[in-house]
Amino acid sequence: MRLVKTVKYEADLDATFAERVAAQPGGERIWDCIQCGTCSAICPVSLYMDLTPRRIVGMVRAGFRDEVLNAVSPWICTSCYACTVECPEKIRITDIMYVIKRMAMKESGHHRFVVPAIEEAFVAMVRKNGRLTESRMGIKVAAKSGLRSALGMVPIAWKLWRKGRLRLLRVERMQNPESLRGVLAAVEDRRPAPPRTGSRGSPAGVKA
Amino acid sequence: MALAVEKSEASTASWEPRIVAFFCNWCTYAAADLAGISRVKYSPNMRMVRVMCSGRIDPSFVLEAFRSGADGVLIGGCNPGDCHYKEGNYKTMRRAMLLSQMLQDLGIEKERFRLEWICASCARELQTTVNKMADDLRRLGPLDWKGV
Amino acid sequence: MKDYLYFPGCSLKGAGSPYEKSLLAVFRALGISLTEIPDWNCCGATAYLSVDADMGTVLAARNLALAERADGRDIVAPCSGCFLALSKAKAMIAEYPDLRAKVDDALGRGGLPYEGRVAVRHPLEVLLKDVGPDRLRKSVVRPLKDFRVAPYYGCAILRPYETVDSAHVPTVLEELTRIAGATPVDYPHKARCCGGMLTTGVQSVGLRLAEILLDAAKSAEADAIVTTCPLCQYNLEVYQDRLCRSTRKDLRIPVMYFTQMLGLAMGMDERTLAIDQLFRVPVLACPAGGRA
Amino acid sequence: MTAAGEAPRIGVYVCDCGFNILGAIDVPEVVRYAGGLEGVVLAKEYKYMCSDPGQDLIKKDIREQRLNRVVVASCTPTLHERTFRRVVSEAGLNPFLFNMVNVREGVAWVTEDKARATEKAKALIRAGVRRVALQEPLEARSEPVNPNVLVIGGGIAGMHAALSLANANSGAKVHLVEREPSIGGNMARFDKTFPTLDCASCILTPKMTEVKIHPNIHLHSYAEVVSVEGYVGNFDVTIEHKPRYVNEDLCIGCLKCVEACVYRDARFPNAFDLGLAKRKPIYIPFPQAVPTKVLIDPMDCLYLKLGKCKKTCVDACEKGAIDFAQAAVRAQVKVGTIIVATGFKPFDARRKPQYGYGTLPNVFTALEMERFLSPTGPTEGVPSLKDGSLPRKVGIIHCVGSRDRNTNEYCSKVCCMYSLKLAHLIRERTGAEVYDFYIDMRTPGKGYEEFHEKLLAEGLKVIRGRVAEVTTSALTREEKGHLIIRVEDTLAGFVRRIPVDMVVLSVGLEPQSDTQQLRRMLNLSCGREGFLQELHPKLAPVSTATDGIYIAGACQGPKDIPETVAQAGSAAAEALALVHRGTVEVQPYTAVVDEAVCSGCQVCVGMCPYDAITYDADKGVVHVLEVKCKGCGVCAAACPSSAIDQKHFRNAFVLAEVAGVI
Repeated sequence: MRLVKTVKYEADLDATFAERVAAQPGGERIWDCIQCGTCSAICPVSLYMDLTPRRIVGMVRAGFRDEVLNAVSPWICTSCYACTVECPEKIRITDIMYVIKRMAMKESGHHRFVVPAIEEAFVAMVRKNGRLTESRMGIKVAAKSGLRSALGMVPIAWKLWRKGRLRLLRVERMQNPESLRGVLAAVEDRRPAPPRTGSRGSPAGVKA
Repeated sequence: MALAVEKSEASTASWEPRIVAFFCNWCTYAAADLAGISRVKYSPNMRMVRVMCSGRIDPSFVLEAFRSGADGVLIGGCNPGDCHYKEGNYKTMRRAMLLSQMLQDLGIEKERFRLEWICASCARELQTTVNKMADDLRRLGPLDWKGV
Repeated sequence: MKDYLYFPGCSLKGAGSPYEKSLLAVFRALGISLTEIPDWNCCGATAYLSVDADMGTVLAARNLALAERADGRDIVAPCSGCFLALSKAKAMIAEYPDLRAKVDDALGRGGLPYEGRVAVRHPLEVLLKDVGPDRLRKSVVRPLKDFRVAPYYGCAILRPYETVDSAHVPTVLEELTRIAGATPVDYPHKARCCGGMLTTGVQSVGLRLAEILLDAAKSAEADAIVTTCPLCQYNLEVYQDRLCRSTRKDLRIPVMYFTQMLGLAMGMDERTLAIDQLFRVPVLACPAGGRA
Repeated sequence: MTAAGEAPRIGVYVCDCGFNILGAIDVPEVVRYAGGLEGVVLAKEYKYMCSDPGQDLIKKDIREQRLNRVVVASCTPTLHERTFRRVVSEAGLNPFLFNMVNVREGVAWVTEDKARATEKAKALIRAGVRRVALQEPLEARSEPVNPNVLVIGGGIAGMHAALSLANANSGAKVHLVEREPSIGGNMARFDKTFPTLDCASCILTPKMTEVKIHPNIHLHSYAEVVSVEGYVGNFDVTIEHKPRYVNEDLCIGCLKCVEACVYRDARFPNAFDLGLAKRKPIYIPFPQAVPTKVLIDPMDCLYLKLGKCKKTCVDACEKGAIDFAQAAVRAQVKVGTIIVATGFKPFDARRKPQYGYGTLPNVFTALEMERFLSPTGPTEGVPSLKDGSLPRKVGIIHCVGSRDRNTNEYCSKVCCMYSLKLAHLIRERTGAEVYDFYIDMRTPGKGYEEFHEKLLAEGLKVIRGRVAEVTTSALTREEKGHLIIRVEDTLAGFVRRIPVDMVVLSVGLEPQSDTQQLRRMLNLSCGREGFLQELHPKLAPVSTATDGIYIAGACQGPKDIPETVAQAGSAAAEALALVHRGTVEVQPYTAVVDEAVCSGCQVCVGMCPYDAITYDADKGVVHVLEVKCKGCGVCAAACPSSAIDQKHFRNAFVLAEVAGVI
């Protein structure tokens, strides 16, 4: 059998990681965590996570940057806020998941995974039209999500179309998306490196 | 002599507001003690003067404080109904209202004179009150008032 | 009657169109006018926060600012996703001064001042708090007798802000159901996530959550699930056939919007309420309704 | 004795307080500065001024350097003013020619920046020096102490305090007031006590009886303190006795009346059993109740409610003790000291709906479980499910309403231990498998950790994780029909769903709901979490800011029986010390009138809350009755001609201090 070494040397940890997370809105309270596991237990999807929310917070505090940024957990988070409401220390775990997602997108090669791709496709479309067109989003997503699941969507798309809930030709658009683009550009001007966007689409087009 | 030296030292340093605080022995002074015991840090601009009851505070104390160079005066007493001497703080309340009006007539902004009910376990409240007042005064700048 | 600004959001222009149709119909009938916010943009949803928090917030804030400019009336945001995105932006801007600065700066460019004056409301609140149970009861001409309803709240209108109702023991949907003359059934998970966020990305997980919910509603012998969110409605409705096959359980149950339920009770026909656009049309005991 | 007249020779002593002050303030610099202040003949620094060498240093200087004024800059006066006043008087100086400057709580501990702290310390000392230069000798007054003691609350704390006081035979009479019909408090509800598992009633019942029969204790049961006036040494207390509708002096507790009641069977929830057991309208709370006197609940009794009933109870009572005409009566008692032992209130589990208390069957609170486990309880010691069967699996959830910013942030301290106790008893009585869900297992205390290990050895299943919810929604076959506990097993790192038959919620301890009224009545203060505040967390744990009033037990904060009893003992000792001394020293901060200046306008007369000021018509001036004056100084502030001044807080003194701090 293969033996796995589970020691972690201080040199392998990122001492600044916790501060960086704590510095983001919603991240402040990580220091209050008492590792009680309420977040993990109330989470509807924690049983599918590689690191439970409690471990995420614990590992963020300890500086396990690589493990956390490469974890699947944040991408499984449905942002239902159950953890945030239940946490006895009022830690905004959902917000922390967002912080980690953003860092992962910038700092880790997480794009093997489909969810971030969908998120970016979404963002790209909104930047372009100011609004989301579900049909188009759906096609992008389907294209990315592999043939099987794409085929799986066909009957549903067909039914939606028959029910008049899927209008393939119509594109949702603001009267002048430029006004929005200007505003978003202004945000970028305020900071050195613009965030990476660009579409790597995949499954069904429903906005959350 | 020594005193004069001290003054000049203070004035040459970057300006900091001076707050004279009259605290009643039972609630607000106790809150200050609690702040100490629980290491609740607050702006050192505030200097405490202890009296047994906020009701002891003669308006002339406040005027004298301003005249001799205070930029702000803070009075701390027990919450209404909690006075150690039955109703001393109600008398303080009435006096403070008149005094505050009078001070404004004399051209002293109302932010410079505050009456706060701070209970014996209200260390945090004390901290926020003092820090806020210090900030307000920094914004208002020095008070140069020669008295009536 | 009080008037409101209206933020439809993208979903209600797409698969969620039955929600918009029924909402507008019901509000019209109650004499409430909804004015669409001029040139509104996507609320940013959860996706934007995952990519770029500042932009996500600015995106939502732009709509709030537009509303202020329009006349500062309350915004009605029917889509749970939009409701939360807008509420959250408002809360975060109020809490974090530097975020506020970014927003002011960005919107300032477009000559859009933001003050944080407007309230973000969910139609449920408007119906039960502003219109009030009494007026609603009066408007009910066809009580949905013997119609068993499984109220489903979803997440966003309860958590994290609890503005619409208590996160632990919500009751507004039950109240509305009773007002409509129908019977709310009690079942677990009525405020548990439906998995809709995941049926796109991690389908297996999303479908499992949907399955648990449908199962619970079915075993509570509900005739329909009543939802408040286009994503939940979509997620609970469109995958039913697939789930029946994969789980060998009968999970077929109509999933409708609370506005459609109320509309029916108010005697509107199924076309007006776009009930014919649902995959499964609820079967009402009371004949007057007819069926699509 | 130093006359106030002569030129001040002031000694200033700055205390390092180890590193407490030294670390935050440049003490040598402060000393140097103080040395240069007007009237100061010497300024010294010392490690610990309150220590014997520190005290001797002051005495020596007073004698050798002929100091006539002393300033000590150290901690807060509430801590050591008394100490240093004693020191200077031992050196022949009037204690009121001493002034204490607070540079620890007032500066060192609350200031970030050392330079600014030093500057502030200088200013405070400057003010202190200017003030002390003006201070004048005073004689402390003393007032007699009424030997009687009032104890509020008849739980284990109140009973123990009352007995300690009574056994001293100091001539003190103890008035023990209990609002419930019986004394005993919550402890009377318990079956066993941790860690020794000795039977609660075996150790409690004798104490209860002793309280009842003790010649020095006057027990006021089913009564409440409605008002307290006065000051240390002589409080006037009003006690209201609620009507039992049964004459306590006649009733012998034979319970014939209860049998005879027209209600054949008990159908009203019994408060003592938390409503789990039923009683009749006429009842005693529990068999060992003290006093063993029946009472009638006017809400349930037909006659008291509707005015018509066969009144079979009256016929059944040979003593003719039943008295429907009884009404609330008020009694006045005079005491010199008061001990508050009002205990706690268990957290209301309904505030955590996710645990299903009140909505799901077979979810109980720990206190309810105590009753189930009690041989005299509703299930005679064997906890059973609603359907009467025995539970096979029981889950005990720790920290319900504790360590939770949504309810109470603090740790309730006793829950871990009582949960372990309950676990042991439940396994013993039902043979059920018991799971304990905890965040941290807190078992500090003599024999506590040993008890914890004993439970582990017995096979208790412990899971480290805070339970998220208790639900009935089953996902697997074995979950069907059970309560499912959702928790993360944080040690395994897995989320688990554990089906059980019964859930016990280890609810935390909260302040009694009427603590605020009590606080007001007695002029006490409460901590942030609402428990009564002690004078000092370490050095005066049972004293309060109000002299002569002491606190004991859970009213001061969550604590277990041993700690409660220990506190009760020390509160009793504190009270006895006052009783024994017989007098209390009262600060002579009274008001004085300068008759030459007094215009006789009598503004002050109306101001005084103690009617201590009278108008002398023929002289046209006011007089202050020193004995009545409590020294608040309100009159001095009010006097338009500043004819009234307050001793030790004279206008001149305060103004000198003001000029000094600036």
